[in-house]
Amino acid sequence: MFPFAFEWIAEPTRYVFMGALYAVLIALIIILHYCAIRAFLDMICKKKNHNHH
Amino acid sequence: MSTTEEKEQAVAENEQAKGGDEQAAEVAPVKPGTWRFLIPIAAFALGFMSHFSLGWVILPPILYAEKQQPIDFSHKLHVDEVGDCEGCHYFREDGSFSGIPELENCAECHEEAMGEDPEEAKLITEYIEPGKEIPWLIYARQPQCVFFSHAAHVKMGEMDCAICHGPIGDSDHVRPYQYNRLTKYSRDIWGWNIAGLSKNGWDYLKQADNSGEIKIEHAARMKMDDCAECHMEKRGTHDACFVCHK
Amino acid sequence: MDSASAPFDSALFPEGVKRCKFKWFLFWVAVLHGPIMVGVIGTLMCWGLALNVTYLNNNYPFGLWIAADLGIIALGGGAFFTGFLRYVVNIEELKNIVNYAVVIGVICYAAAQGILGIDIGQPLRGWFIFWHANVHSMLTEVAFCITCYFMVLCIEYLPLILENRQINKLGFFHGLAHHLHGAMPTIAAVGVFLSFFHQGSLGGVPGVLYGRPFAFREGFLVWPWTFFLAILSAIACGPCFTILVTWFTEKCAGKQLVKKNVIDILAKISGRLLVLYLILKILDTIVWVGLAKGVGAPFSSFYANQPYGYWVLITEIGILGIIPAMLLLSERVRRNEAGLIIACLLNCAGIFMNRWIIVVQTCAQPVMSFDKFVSYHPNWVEYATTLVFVWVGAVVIMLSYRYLPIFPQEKELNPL
Amino acid sequence: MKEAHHKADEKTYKFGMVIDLDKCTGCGACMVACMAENNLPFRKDNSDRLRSNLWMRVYKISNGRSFPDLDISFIPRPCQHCEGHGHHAATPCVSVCPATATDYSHETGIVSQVYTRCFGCRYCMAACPYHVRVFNWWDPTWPKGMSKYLNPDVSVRMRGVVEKCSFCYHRYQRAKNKAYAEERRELHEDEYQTACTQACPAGAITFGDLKNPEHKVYKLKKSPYAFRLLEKLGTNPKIYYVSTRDWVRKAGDVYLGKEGKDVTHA
Amino acid sequence: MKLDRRTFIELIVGFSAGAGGGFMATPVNWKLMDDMTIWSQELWPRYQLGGLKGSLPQQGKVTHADSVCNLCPGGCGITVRKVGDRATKIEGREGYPVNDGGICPLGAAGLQLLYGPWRIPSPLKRIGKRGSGNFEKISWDEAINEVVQKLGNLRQKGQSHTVACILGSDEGTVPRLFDRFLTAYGSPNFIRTASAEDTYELALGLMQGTTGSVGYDLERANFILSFGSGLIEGWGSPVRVIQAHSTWRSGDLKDRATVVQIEPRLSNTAAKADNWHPINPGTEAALALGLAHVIIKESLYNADFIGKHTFGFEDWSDSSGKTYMGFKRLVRTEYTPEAVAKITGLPAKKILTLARAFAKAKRPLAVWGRGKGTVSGSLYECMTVHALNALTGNINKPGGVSARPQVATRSWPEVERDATALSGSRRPRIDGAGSNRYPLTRYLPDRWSQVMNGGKAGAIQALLVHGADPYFTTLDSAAVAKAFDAIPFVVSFSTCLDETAYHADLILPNHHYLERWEDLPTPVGLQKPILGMLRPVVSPQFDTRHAGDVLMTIAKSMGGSVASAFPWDDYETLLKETMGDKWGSLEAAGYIVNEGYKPSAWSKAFGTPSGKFEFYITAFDQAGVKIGKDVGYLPHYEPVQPEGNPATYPLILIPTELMRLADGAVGNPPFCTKTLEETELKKNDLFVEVNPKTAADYGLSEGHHAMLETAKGKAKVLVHLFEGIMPGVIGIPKGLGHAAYDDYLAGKGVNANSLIGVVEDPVTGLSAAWGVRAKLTRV
Repeated sequence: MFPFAFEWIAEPTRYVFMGALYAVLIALIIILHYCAIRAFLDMICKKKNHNHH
Repeated sequence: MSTTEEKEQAVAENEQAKGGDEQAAEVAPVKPGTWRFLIPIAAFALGFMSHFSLGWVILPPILYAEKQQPIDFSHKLHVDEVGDCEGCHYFREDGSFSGIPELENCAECHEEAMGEDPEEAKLITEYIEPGKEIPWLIYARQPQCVFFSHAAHVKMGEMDCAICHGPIGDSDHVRPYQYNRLTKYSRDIWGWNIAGLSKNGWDYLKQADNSGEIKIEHAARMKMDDCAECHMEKRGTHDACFVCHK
Repeated sequence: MDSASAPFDSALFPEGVKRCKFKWFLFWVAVLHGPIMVGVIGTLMCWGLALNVTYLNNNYPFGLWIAADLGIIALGGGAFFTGFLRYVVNIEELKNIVNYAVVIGVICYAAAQGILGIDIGQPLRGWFIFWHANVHSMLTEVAFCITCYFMVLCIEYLPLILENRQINKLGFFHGLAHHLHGAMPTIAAVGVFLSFFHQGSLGGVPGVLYGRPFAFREGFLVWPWTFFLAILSAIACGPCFTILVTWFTEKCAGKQLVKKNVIDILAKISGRLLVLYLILKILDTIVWVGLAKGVGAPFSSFYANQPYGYWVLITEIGILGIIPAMLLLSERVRRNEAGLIIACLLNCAGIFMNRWIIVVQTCAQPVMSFDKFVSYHPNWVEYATTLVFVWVGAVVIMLSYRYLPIFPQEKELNPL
Repeated sequence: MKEAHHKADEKTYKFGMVIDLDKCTGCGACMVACMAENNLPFRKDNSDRLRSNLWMRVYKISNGRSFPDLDISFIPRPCQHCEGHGHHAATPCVSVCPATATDYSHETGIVSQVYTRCFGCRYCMAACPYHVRVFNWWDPTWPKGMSKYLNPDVSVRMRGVVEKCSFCYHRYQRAKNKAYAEERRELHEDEYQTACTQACPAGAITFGDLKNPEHKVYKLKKSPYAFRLLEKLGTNPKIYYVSTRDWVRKAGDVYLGKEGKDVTHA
Repeated sequence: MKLDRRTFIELIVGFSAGAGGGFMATPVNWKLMDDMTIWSQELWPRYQLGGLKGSLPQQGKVTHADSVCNLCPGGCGITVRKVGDRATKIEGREGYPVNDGGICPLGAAGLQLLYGPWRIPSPLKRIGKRGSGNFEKISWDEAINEVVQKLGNLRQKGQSHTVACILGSDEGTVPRLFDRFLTAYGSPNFIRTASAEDTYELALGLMQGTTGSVGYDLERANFILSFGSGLIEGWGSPVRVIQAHSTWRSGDLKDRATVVQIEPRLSNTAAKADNWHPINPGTEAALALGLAHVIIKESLYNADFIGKHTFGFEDWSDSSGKTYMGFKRLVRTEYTPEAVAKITGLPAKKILTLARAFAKAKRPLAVWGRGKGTVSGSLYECMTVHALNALTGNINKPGGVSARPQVATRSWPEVERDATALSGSRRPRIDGAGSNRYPLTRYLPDRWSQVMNGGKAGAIQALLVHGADPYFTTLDSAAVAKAFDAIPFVVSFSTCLDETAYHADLILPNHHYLERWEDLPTPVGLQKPILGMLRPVVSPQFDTRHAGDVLMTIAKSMGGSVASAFPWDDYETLLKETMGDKWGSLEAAGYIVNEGYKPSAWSKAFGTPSGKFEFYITAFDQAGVKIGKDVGYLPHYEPVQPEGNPATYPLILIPTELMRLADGAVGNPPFCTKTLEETELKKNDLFVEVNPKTAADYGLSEGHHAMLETAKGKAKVLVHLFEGIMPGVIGIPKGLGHAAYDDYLAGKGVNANSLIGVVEDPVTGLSAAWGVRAKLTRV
């Protein structure tokens, strides 16, 4: 599954396939974290704003 | 969603505001809310540290159980006497490896006590006289799905015993046999470093080439990827499954 | 809302909608737990006593489970395709049904994975498919994409949960839901990418078996062409399945939840895709006859053993293919509720039958001349463990409908 | 799978069998020898062939005529160890295994099965047209004391995994061990023989390196009466059969029926 | 600070996230996942490997030990592969003169009998009702005492002749010990279980005047005409015959031997034969005579042999001038192809072709012995087949048939019999063998039970059984069971819990054949004398003792002349002494083969009154056999009517014998049962083979249950439609229907012997039954 695993064989199909997989996983992780961090920041900021009122 | 979104957001903010007010009332003395975000962070840090140390420090020793060998055997003494490993750990005629000597081999010399060592006395009274095989605990025993050929490695590959087994020939005492509570496999198979990152015997040997002195502290790890790594290096192929599996 | 007559959990309901009494809700959930328990018992038997409790055997390594897996995922294809139409093609009206398509998708994909978990002989080693992946295997592709796409579906489902009236009150969750909505086109695009692959790979699962002339198809790029047929069939039937489930939900809820024009868009697209699929499927059948003959397997031999006679081919392509396609193309039929539902039913049944054929009939066809044909039918354990996901799905739908704002048009269509 | 490149001194083989169906009497000794050699489990009721675990199975086939024109022949069927060729460059079962639990060895031409890797998806079974792969539908059990005869050279398989004939690969390993101990790399023909070959009282099975002209199989496979099962599918199996009976040879290809006339053989 | 809900949630979520992250950042989670996998693969209780409980087969030093297999009369050499002290595999012994490396399925599964749960762990004494299977363990001393007391009492009461022994063989030291024991003890009742040998030995004795068993030079024959012999299905020494079959199938197509099978059913042998001629069951003799007719008519016989070395071929007259009909005239007049075609159902044209092909072949050989040769058969049928061999001059020639002696061993001192022994031995045998009625026959294994049931219930007071399972293998199981019930004391020396042991009062378990020394005389059907030696390959697994030792201990405990008949310390001493100077080579090689052995030339070969091969049996009159009619002195066709009324039982049931199904004294091991076809056994029901035409007549269909009924019993069976069986005939496999052993064998199918009764041969008294009338009805 990982390029450092001994079972990894350097062949184009494997790079394409696993590359696509990792791209998808990374995209999903980025999206989730992006949204979570934005939400977290919103929460903090809003609080501040609210408290200043 | 978007049709109702704004409205809902408004509602939510309203709710939030209410919550905030309550908070403010309760912890009024200090500037409320400015440090509040530290609560989850502190909780996170606490969780991280506790489990980090759990994983690195607390669990590893619990994972392994320990047994003592039936007899405290001195390899050094015997190597001095016999000369080399093959004297006791020999190849049979069919090319298979004898492994740990049977009682018969021990009895060849120890029919009568040769010295005054209490361990030798134990060997004679508990095993040789009643003719009971010694239940040695084998550090390097592989799982049943593995086929390992000593002939291929020692005879063809010309590898030294110490590469995999470590400098066991220099030891005066046998070390305790540690095994994984879950798998029941010897700890020597997976490697002594809990991270599984311990260096292999051949790495030590490479070092030795450079420094001129061999420093193999433990046996090599003997998991599948270690086998494959060396095979790749030496044979240029990972080899088919059936080379090592049965 | 009249607080006196409102159910006690009404605080959790979406804003401005009416839901049944909690005791009735509880009653139906309890009723569904009957068959669910049967399924759980079947599952425990499979895991505890090993797979000899099924009617699978060495001639039928694949049976109902794998056929159902392929079928469920094809039907769940409505989720990605609706998402694709909504977020990528940007058909605005579909926002009114895309939430529900996601819920159905989550259920279908969870079911597919659950069934696989029962089907494999060593479930505890199931993760080997990822860890020791053989990228040349269609099943690896399927497993990876299904898992990833299931994650995508969960991410798509997540904002719906967060929009629950009470959860949404928490600022963080509210914000998260909001931002996730913003990211939805990207997520949907990722989902579409994944879905194209695994829908196709599922078609490729039997298509690559060159030892089985019944299933084998020549390749196009790295895939047999059933890969593309499977994608096409999934997007042709997925929307119909969404329509079917929506219709059934409306019947149960006793009210309209989605406007007719939204349904009609899906039905129309479905019909056109089905026509395209059928053309290619018929072409495929013609080419396949020649292909099989080339390796010594005459067409007639495939339909020589009952119950797999010629009727299979006629039913699959004719009754469950051409007829629903014709129905769905006709606007008059689509506008007629009964007509639409019959068309959708036939369409979904056709796809399911196709999946059964490419999985089970493939195993059924003896290849060696001296091989004996044996018939297979699933036993109760297989049925129970497969259907358990229908019942669980029903519970999930009931919960989602009751507590989550799934249907944006509900309030408008059913003013209090 | 990637072609394994071996160092120059590494001898490669292509092990295969030639089974003389004229000699085969259907006695079943190969099946029993295989079961005894490879630790195959047995059950109180083994009468369901669809679920019984046989690596070597002797098929009893008939020409389908009526009394007294009926004729019967036996076809012992171990794993065919397909090589695949041309368009189908891979063994049917190997390419489909999602967890790389089975592979094709370019050193020996043997298709392996690693039981601890297999998780029991059974895709390989669907891929194999010869039904050589069997699934462990039950936990294997041995009556008390019976496990004493188990062969330590072969793993005992757990439930829920697929298994199949390995050409008694462990015997190859043992033979190599011996050769290595004698500082040899190459094996003699008689050093590595499968259990069924050795047991066959009729001497119907011949085993050896198909590409070594000095091995018996090399000559035998060239018999005008030789054929392989499902030749046309392109699986390129390594089991050759020899029969002087026409209908038996024809039965070797896909779907006998009326279309069975144009059977070809290697 | 008050812990409000929100803080609580934040703490929980934060901590969990941290915990997860922290734990993920350690190696232990990966390690645990890995370990869990291994645990799940090998150690998780549900996945534990069956009864192994984690103790997987241990490695060790691999050694090979040679011995001989005695699971059937085949006597193959075996090599047992051992790992440490465990036997792990039985393989055929390379270079052994019988089987040269080959092995049969039963032999290969022998270890399942060694380590199986059917082994008898120690001496057992019956405690429950007989046949209930309830035994208690007792010590060897108690067990032997019990036998000594019982036998001692009988002897004191002057009833020593009521003790009988049933053994599977009468050759070799252990059977001879039993025989000697009876002689010293005072009983004539040594019985050998049934086989085709019974009849063949008689036929050879009568026609050739020789003692010894039949030896076929199969390997060198090039036209093999088999009268219902399951050549490749366990007939003779199974592996040896299969290897001979391969010889016939080797070489250029045109040089290959021809095999012709005469049998009403397409057995494996018939399927592998070049020609299969289905004939009406039981008419083999008629066909043989029909072939003889053609051979004689067309002068295709060996004139040299017939002219110089035979008697009774042509008509002849005795000193008084009375003319007797010769074989030639009988055959010429009675057995024209047309007449034979009518009897056998084989067209006359085929008879002609077959006869010519047989007679013109270079080295033709006609073989006899139905199936595996486990039934005695008809004397005249055997003689007609043997006459065919004589016509082609095929006696004592390469590729022919001969009477083969045993490897000579040292004889034992004469038994000094006391008065009891003398009077006891002179009493008539219980089975009537050697009596006025059946003066020629030595043993009548199928008859003793009939005699007992026919009003002589007390005739056997004690029965010792060794190396045989008469309870299972004797025809007419119900009669055998009844006879067993009437025997007050049954002792079994069996290693496994077979049917006889199961119904015994006392079991004195012998060592398994891989645990003991024993000599094994020449396997059945072999043309050269061989002596094999069973050698202990593993140490005894249970508290068992060698039957030879046990018997000698019993004898010695009885004292007096019985004890003094056994002057040896133990069995091993006896064995060494008996083998004499051969012991050295036997111990080293494990066998002795008389390679140089050649059957005598024709001029010296025949010990008949005429000194020639006799078509006309003069020995009948000498022995006092009442023949009655003239034709009775010649090989002729004497129909053996199957038991049952044709009106009630319209069909004919014949037993079929399968290579994968042991039907002798040894129960089928699980591996062999596993190899049975789906059309032979399904769950606990066996299949009978029925021709689709017959099935249609009786409304039977494939895989459905039916009731099979004969005059002897009935059983529920499954129907298998088989185009290879003659219409009107039903085939039932032999070897199933065990009640003893254990779940791997017991309760599966029905014992064919329970459906077939005994039809006594008029001359020998042996069972000539080849089948039985039956009816098959749908259920």
